[in-house]
Amino acid sequence: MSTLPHPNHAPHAHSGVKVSRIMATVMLALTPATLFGFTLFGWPSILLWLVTVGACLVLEVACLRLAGRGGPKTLWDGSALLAGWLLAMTLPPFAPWWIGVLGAVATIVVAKHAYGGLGQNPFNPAMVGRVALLISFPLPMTTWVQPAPLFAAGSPSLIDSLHIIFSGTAVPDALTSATLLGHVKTEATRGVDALHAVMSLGADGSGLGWHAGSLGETGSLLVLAGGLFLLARRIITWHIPTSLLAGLALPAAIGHAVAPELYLSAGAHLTAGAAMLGAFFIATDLVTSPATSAGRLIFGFGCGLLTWVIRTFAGFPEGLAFAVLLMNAGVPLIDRYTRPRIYGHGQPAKAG
Amino acid sequence: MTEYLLLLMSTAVVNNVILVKFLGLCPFLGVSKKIDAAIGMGLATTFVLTLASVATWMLDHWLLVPLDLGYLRIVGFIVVIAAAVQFVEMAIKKSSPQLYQVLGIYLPLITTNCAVLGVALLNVQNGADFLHATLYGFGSATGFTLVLILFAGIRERLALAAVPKAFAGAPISLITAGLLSLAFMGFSGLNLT
Amino acid sequence: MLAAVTSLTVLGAALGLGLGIAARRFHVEPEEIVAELEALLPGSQCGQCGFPGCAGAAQALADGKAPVTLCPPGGKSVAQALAEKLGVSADLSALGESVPMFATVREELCIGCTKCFKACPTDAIHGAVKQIHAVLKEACTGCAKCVDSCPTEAVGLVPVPATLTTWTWHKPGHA
Amino acid sequence: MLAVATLPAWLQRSLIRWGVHPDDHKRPVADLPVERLPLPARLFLPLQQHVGAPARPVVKIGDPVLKGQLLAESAANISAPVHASTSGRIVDITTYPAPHPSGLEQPVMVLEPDGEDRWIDTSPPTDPFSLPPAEIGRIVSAAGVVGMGGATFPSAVKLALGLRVQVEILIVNGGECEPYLSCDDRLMRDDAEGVVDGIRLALHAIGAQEARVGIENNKPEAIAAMQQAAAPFPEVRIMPVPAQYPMGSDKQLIQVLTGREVPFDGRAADAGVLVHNVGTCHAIHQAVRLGRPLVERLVTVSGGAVERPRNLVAPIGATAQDLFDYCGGLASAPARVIMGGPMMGNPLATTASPVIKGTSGLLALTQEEVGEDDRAGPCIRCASCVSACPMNLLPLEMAAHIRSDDPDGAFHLGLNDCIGCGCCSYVCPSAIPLSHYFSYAKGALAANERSKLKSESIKKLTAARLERQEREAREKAEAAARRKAEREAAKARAAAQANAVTTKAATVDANA
Repeated sequence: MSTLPHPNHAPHAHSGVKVSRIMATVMLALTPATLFGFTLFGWPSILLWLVTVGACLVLEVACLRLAGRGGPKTLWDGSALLAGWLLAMTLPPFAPWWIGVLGAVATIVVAKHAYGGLGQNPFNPAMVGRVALLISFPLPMTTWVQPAPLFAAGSPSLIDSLHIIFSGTAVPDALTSATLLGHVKTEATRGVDALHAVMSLGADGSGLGWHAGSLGETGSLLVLAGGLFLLARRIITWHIPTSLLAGLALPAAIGHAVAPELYLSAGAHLTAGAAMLGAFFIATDLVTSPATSAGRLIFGFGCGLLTWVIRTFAGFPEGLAFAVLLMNAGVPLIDRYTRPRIYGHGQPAKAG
Repeated sequence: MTEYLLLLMSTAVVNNVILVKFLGLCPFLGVSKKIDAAIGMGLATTFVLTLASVATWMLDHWLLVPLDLGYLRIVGFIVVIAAAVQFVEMAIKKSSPQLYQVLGIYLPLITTNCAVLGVALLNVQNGADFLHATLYGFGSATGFTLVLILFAGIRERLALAAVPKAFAGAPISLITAGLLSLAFMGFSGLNLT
Repeated sequence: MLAAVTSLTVLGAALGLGLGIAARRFHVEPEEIVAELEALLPGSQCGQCGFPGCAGAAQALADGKAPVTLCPPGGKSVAQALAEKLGVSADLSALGESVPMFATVREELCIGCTKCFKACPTDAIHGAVKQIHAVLKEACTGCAKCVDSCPTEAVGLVPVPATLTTWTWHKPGHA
Repeated sequence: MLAVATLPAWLQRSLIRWGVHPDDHKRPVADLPVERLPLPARLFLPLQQHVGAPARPVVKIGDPVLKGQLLAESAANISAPVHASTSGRIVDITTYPAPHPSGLEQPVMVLEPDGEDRWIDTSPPTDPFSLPPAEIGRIVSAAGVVGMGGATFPSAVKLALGLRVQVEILIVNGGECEPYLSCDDRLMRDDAEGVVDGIRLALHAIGAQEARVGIENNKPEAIAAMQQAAAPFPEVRIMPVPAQYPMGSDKQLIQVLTGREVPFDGRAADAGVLVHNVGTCHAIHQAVRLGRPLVERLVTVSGGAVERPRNLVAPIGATAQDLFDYCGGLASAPARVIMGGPMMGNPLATTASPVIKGTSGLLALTQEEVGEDDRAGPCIRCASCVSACPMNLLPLEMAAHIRSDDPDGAFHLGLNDCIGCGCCSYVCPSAIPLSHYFSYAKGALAANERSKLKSESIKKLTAARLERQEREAREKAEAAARRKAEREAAKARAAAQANAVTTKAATVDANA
C-alpha cells in the first residue's frame, strides 16, 4: 500500500505539441523567402534583419525580467524572435539601424508586453511596429532599392553596408527604386493611369521577385510555399489565407474589369506588397485572429478587402498592416458573434 | 447620392470623431467596459447626435443668424442639447427599463459628451445645409458607435488578460485607444472619387 | 441685447415646459430596490454586518453605505447576487476564500443553560434546559451568535468537512 | 441529421470534425488472454459504487456470507444493492479510502474470504423472453447492475425509463475510446454470444425494435466476433465507427450512430435512444440467464510502470494494490496511478482503494507517458481546443473567465455542456489544464447552488422562528389579556355584588 503524489486532474496524456514547436515551424517556413531576400539585397538587408531580431530578443528579455517572469522557457518559446523576424520582413532592406530598433520597441514593448506578454495582446505586434514606423518615419520607410545581389558588381560591400545601416550614409541614388504599389500611387497623383504606371516600371513577372520591395514582398512565391507548408503541418487553417486572398482579389478583379486604367489587376495585387506574407504569416497570427472557423473567414475577408480599399483609395501605397490592425480590433466582436452552436442546443449559447 | 455616401464614409471612418478628432473621449473610456453597454450607449448617442445636429441647425439658421446672435451660439446649443438628452432619458426610462438599466448613469453623460456639441459647432463652421448637417451628425455618431463597440470588445478581452499591474486599467485602455487610432490612420487621405 | 435676452428666455421657457410635460407623461415609480435587496439576503437577522437586521443592511446597500460583501454568512454567492442587482462590480477578493463553518458544542463544557439556544437566529441548536445541546448542521449559518452567548465557551465554529459529494477540485495553480 | 456510421468508412473520418487521436497503447495487452485474480486476503465493498443513494446494509459484523449473497439493499429509487464477491465472513463495517482523487473515506463492508468461493443458490428463469419486460428490469435491479463504462448509473432505472418513454433504438457502447483500456474489447472477443444475448434481453426490457452496437474500427477482432454472434439476430446491428476519441462518450456515439443529438436540457431518452455499455449488457446476460449478481468485472491493468500488464477478472472490492501485485508489481515509481482511462480517469490518492463496479482500468503511468509536467504557459489563442471539442464549446474563453474568478461567465458559454472528455487539455500547446479549470468551476457553481439552497431553507427556518416568537408573544399577550379580563371580570363581579348590596341598601333606604 502506498500513498500517491498530489492528484493531477485528467487527462493524463498530452499530444506533445508545444508553443515553441509551433513557433519553430513558422520560422522554418519563413526561411526560404528570407534567404532569397538576403541574396537579392545583400549585406544591408542581412544587417538590418540582425539588428531588428536582436533588438526584439534583448527587449523581450528585459521585459520578462521586469515582469518577473525571466525564465529561459518563456524566452525560448520563440515568439519574440518570430515577431522581430516578421517585422524585419516588412522593412525596406536598406533602412537605417534605428528603424529596426524603434520598430522592435513598438513591437515588443508597446504591442506585446504592455498587455502582459505572449497571448494577451489584441493587436499583431509586428504590424504595430510597422505601422508606428510608417507613420512616424515615412521617408526611410518608403525608400526602396533595386535588387543588388550579394557579391554582384555595384552591390554595396559589407563595409559600405555597415555605413548605410549604421552611420546614415545615403543609399546611392542609382540603387533607389519604387515598389509596384508605391509607383502606381505616385504616378496616379501625377495623372498617369495604372496601366501605364505598371508598364513604365517594367514589371517583368513580378511574382519572381526581381524588383524593389521588402524581404517579404520580393519572395512572394517562396512565402506562398512556406504558407502551404504551414497548412500541411496544420499550424494554420485554410480559412484566413483563402478568405484574405479572396477579399483582396475579388474587388481588384471587378475594379480592373470595369476600369483598368484606374485599378490594378487581381494578379498584381496578390503578388505585390505583403499580400502573401500577410495571408499566410501575419493575419494568421494565432493570438490576434478569431478562434472560430466562421470568424476566421470573416476576419480574412475583411483584411483583404480593407487592404484593397487602402491600397486603392487611401494615402498609403500598402495597406495590409493597417487592414490587419483594423480587423484585429474587431476580433473580440467577431468571436462573440460567431460562437458555434453547442451540441444539443438549438441556438448558439447566449452571449455572456 | 454618391456625395452623401462619401460624406457618411468620411465622417464615420476617415475623420472619425473619436480617433481623429479626439471628441467624446469620456464616454469612450467610461462606457466601453461591456459590449452590451457600448451598443446601448452608441445607439443612444447616435439618436441624440442626429437629433442635436438637426435641432442646433434649426436654432442657428432660424434664430441666431437672423437675429445676429452668433455670440450666443455655444450657450444656445448647450441648452438645446441638454433638453434633448433629458427628453431621451425620460422616454427611455418609460419605454425600455432594460435599456435604461444598461445605460443607467451614462445617459446624462451624453449631455456632456463633447462630441455632440463639437459636431454641432463643426456643422456651423462648415456652413453645412440642413441635409449635410443631419448626415454629418449621423455619420459622426456612426463612427463613434463603431469605435466604441470595437473598443468595448477589446476591453472585455483585456479584462481577462494578464495585464501587468503598472498598466492595468486606464493605462492599457489608453494605449489600446492609441493603437486603434494608429490603425485608423490607414484611412487618412482616403479619396473615393 | 433685448433680442438676446428674449430669445434665450423664450427658448428656455419652451424647453422647460416641454420637459415638464414629458416628466409627467413618462413618470415612472421608483423601484422597490430595498425590498428586492432584502429578499437576496439570508434573512437570518444575525447582525454580523453591523446593521440592524437584514432590512437595515438592505437599506444601507441601497444607499450605497455598505459594500456588497457585507454579509459574512451569505458568502460569495450572496455578494455576487447583490452586485448584479445593484449593477456594480463586486471586489470578491475582499471576501477571501472563506470556508463555510458551522457551530459545534463541546459536550464536556456544556452546562445546558439554553443561552445559545435562544441566541440562534435559525433554530439550529436543539436541546432543552439542563441538557446537552446539539447543532443541526443543515440549519447552521455559522453566524457565531451562539459562540458569543455561551458562558462556558463550549460552543465553537469549525469548518464544514468535505464529503465525497461536496469535495471539489481546487483552482488550477492554487493547490 | 446524418448518421455518419451508416456511410462508407472512408467518408466517416472526414465528416467527424471533433476529437483527438491519442496513441491507443491497447496492444499487446488486448491480445493477451484474460487471467483471474486469486482471492485476496480481504475485500472492501463500498456501500456506494453507483450514482444515487448508498445501499443499506442487511448483514451484521460476523455474519457468514455466500458468493452473490445480498449484503446491502437498494435504499432509494435511484440506488443499487451490493452483493458478496465471494464466500466468507463479514469482519467489519467501517470507513475506508474511496477510489477518488480526494482519498476521503467512505462506508465499506470488509469481507474475509473463506477460499471456497461458494455461490449462493441461483434460480434463473428458463425463458426470459416470455417474461414481461418489467420483470427483466426487476431481475437486473436485484442483481445490482450499474453502468460498467464508468458512469455507474443503476441500469434497471435506465431500463424502466426506456420502457416508459418508448425508446426506439438501443445504442450499445463498444467504443472503448480511452487509450490503454481493452476490457470491453476482450469481453466482446471472448464472450460475444453473452454480450449479444444481454443486448437482446435489454431490447426486450425496453420494448425497442433495434440495437446499434458502435465499435471503434481499431478492434477488428471484436467486430468480427460480434458480427458472428449477432448474425442470427437482424435486430442487432454491429456498426464499426472511426477510432476517434471521445467516440465512447454517449452523446457523441448517439450522434454518429443515429444522427440525433441529445438536447442540452434532456436525456438520451429524449432523443429516442438509450445507451448501455457492452460490459453492462454482459452483466445483464449474467444476471438474467445465470441468476448471478454483479460481483466481479474485467479490469485492464496497464501503463508503463506495470511489470506485466494484462486484463484481469477481479472480484469487486479487491484493492488496486492487489491487482498491481498480481501483475508483477510496479516496475518503477509511477508518475500517476489512475482508475479509468488516461483521458478521463481519476487519479487515486492511494492504491489501497478498492475496485468497484465502474472500474474499467487501473493504470500506473510513467512520467514519459504522461508528458512533461510543465507549468502551464499563457494561452496563445491557437484554438486547437475549439476544433478538438466534441461539444462545440470555446474552452479557451471559458478557462479565461474561470481564471479571472468569473465562473458565471463560463457558465453562460456552456460550461454545463462540457462532458469533461479532456480533449482540450490534451491538445493545448501551452499545457493549460483546461479540464481541470472546468471541473473546478463546475464544483464552485455546485457549491454556490448548495449554499443558495441552504440559505433558502434557512430563510424558512428564520421565518418560522419569527412566527413562533410572534405566536408565543401573542399567546402570552392573550393569556395576559385573558387573565386581566378575568381579573377585571372578577373585579366587576365583586363591584356588581357590592353594587347590588348598595343598591339593595339603597332600595331599602328608599323603601325606608
